[in-house]
Amino acid sequence: MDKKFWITQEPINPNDCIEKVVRHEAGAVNTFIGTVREFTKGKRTLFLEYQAYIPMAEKKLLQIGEEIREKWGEADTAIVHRIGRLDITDAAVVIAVSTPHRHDAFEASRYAIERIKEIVPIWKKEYWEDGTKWIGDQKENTSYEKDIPSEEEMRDG
Amino acid sequence: MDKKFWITQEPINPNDCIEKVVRHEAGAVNTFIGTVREFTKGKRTLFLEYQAYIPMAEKKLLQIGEEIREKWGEADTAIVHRIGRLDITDAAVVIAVSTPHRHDAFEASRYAIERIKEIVPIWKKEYWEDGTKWIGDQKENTSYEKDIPSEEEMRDG
Amino acid sequence: MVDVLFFAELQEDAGSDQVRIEADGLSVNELKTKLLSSYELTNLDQAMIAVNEEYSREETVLKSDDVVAFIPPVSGG
Amino acid sequence: MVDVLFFAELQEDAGSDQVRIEADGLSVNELKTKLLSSYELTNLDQAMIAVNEEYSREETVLKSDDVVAFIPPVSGG
Repeated sequence: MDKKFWITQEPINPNDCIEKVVRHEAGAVNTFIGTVREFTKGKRTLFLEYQAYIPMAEKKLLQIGEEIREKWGEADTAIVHRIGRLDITDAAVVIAVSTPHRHDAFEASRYAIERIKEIVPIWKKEYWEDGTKWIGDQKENTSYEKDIPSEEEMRDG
Repeated sequence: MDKKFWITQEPINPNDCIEKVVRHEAGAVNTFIGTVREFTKGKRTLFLEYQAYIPMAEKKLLQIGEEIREKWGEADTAIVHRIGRLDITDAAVVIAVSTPHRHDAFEASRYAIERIKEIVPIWKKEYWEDGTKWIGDQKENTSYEKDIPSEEEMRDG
Repeated sequence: MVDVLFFAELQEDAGSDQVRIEADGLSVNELKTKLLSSYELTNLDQAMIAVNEEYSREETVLKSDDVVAFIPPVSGG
Repeated sequence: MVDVLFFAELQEDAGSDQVRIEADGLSVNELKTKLLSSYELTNLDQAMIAVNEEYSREETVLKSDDVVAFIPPVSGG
């Protein structure tokens, strides 16, 4: 796997990302892992299904890496997002950013996950005990049934 | 390895930390990895030697985990620090913090590395091309010239 | 003819992940009107548009073999 | 008798990582004075003190078999 920004159907090993950014110039690597949480506001998730517009999603992940390089000159980034069925505790996304100094690694990693939630064409479908729903809408509040957690709550993983 | 806060002489696999904090309640894991950087302000490091007051260092790492639990109630933390000789790009420290929501994971992980540099009895000796030096300042600003904060100040840090 | 891609909820509403449709010379906005005459796509207006894998404006005029993707609000991460 | 532990630069200065010394009833500060009469420990005053693996004050009075560690400014991470 030569790509540093990719979509996969397979379980993610965080080291696959980390190893791509470790280098002589770096003193810090920040890794963010988004995992499938079982409960959101008391509502139980059984599993998730992620779908992606794969070629565009990989382009947008690469774009985020380029944005990070522009903002934090010496940062190196790798991002993988998994699609398909994910069970509780599975990693959906792994971001690794290496920088010479630790402050930038935290900032850039944080930036990456926020940007993923803004521009990367990937969608999550929740399978609850009592139904399913494609989650979406980060700019507006779409109204769902009252017992479904708000979009912001769902996205804040 | 049952401990969640430990000192090791062996190479660290980040997954050893990550696996200890992944759980059903968590939607986010932030991992910080401190690696051995080759160049610092143009000065070339050949390798490092870390020394620890092992039993106290493990106690202080555990204390940091407890502080995080107090500040971010649902956070779960694991920290490992390596000692002995470390080569360029080797991981010296790995911190993993899982939380229900990502904001807390970033904040708590950042807190952990700052606290390690304040209160955990671990020392780094630099082996440069032209000499060696025990590094003495936890914030990497000065070396030994700085006043030592009291333990109380450090706890409030 | 252009290729139109649907994802997530839109894909389920359209009953298909991809359709090929005559839209050469139309704007994205005109394509949307055309699609809405054939499909029940409740949330089409909330989707962003990508033409050939780049986000595009509704005014973008399509040419033959363009790939138009409707991107419902994303929820990766 | 108490055990005294040295680390990092202090260990190299002392030429030893551990010494056992008569200091029962002395304060940590008095122990430091005693050590400085025997060892060339340039940066002893910049070290924090741990007694039995907890940071302690210079006024702490030592008892038999206490373990006193001098903690130079730390540099882990």
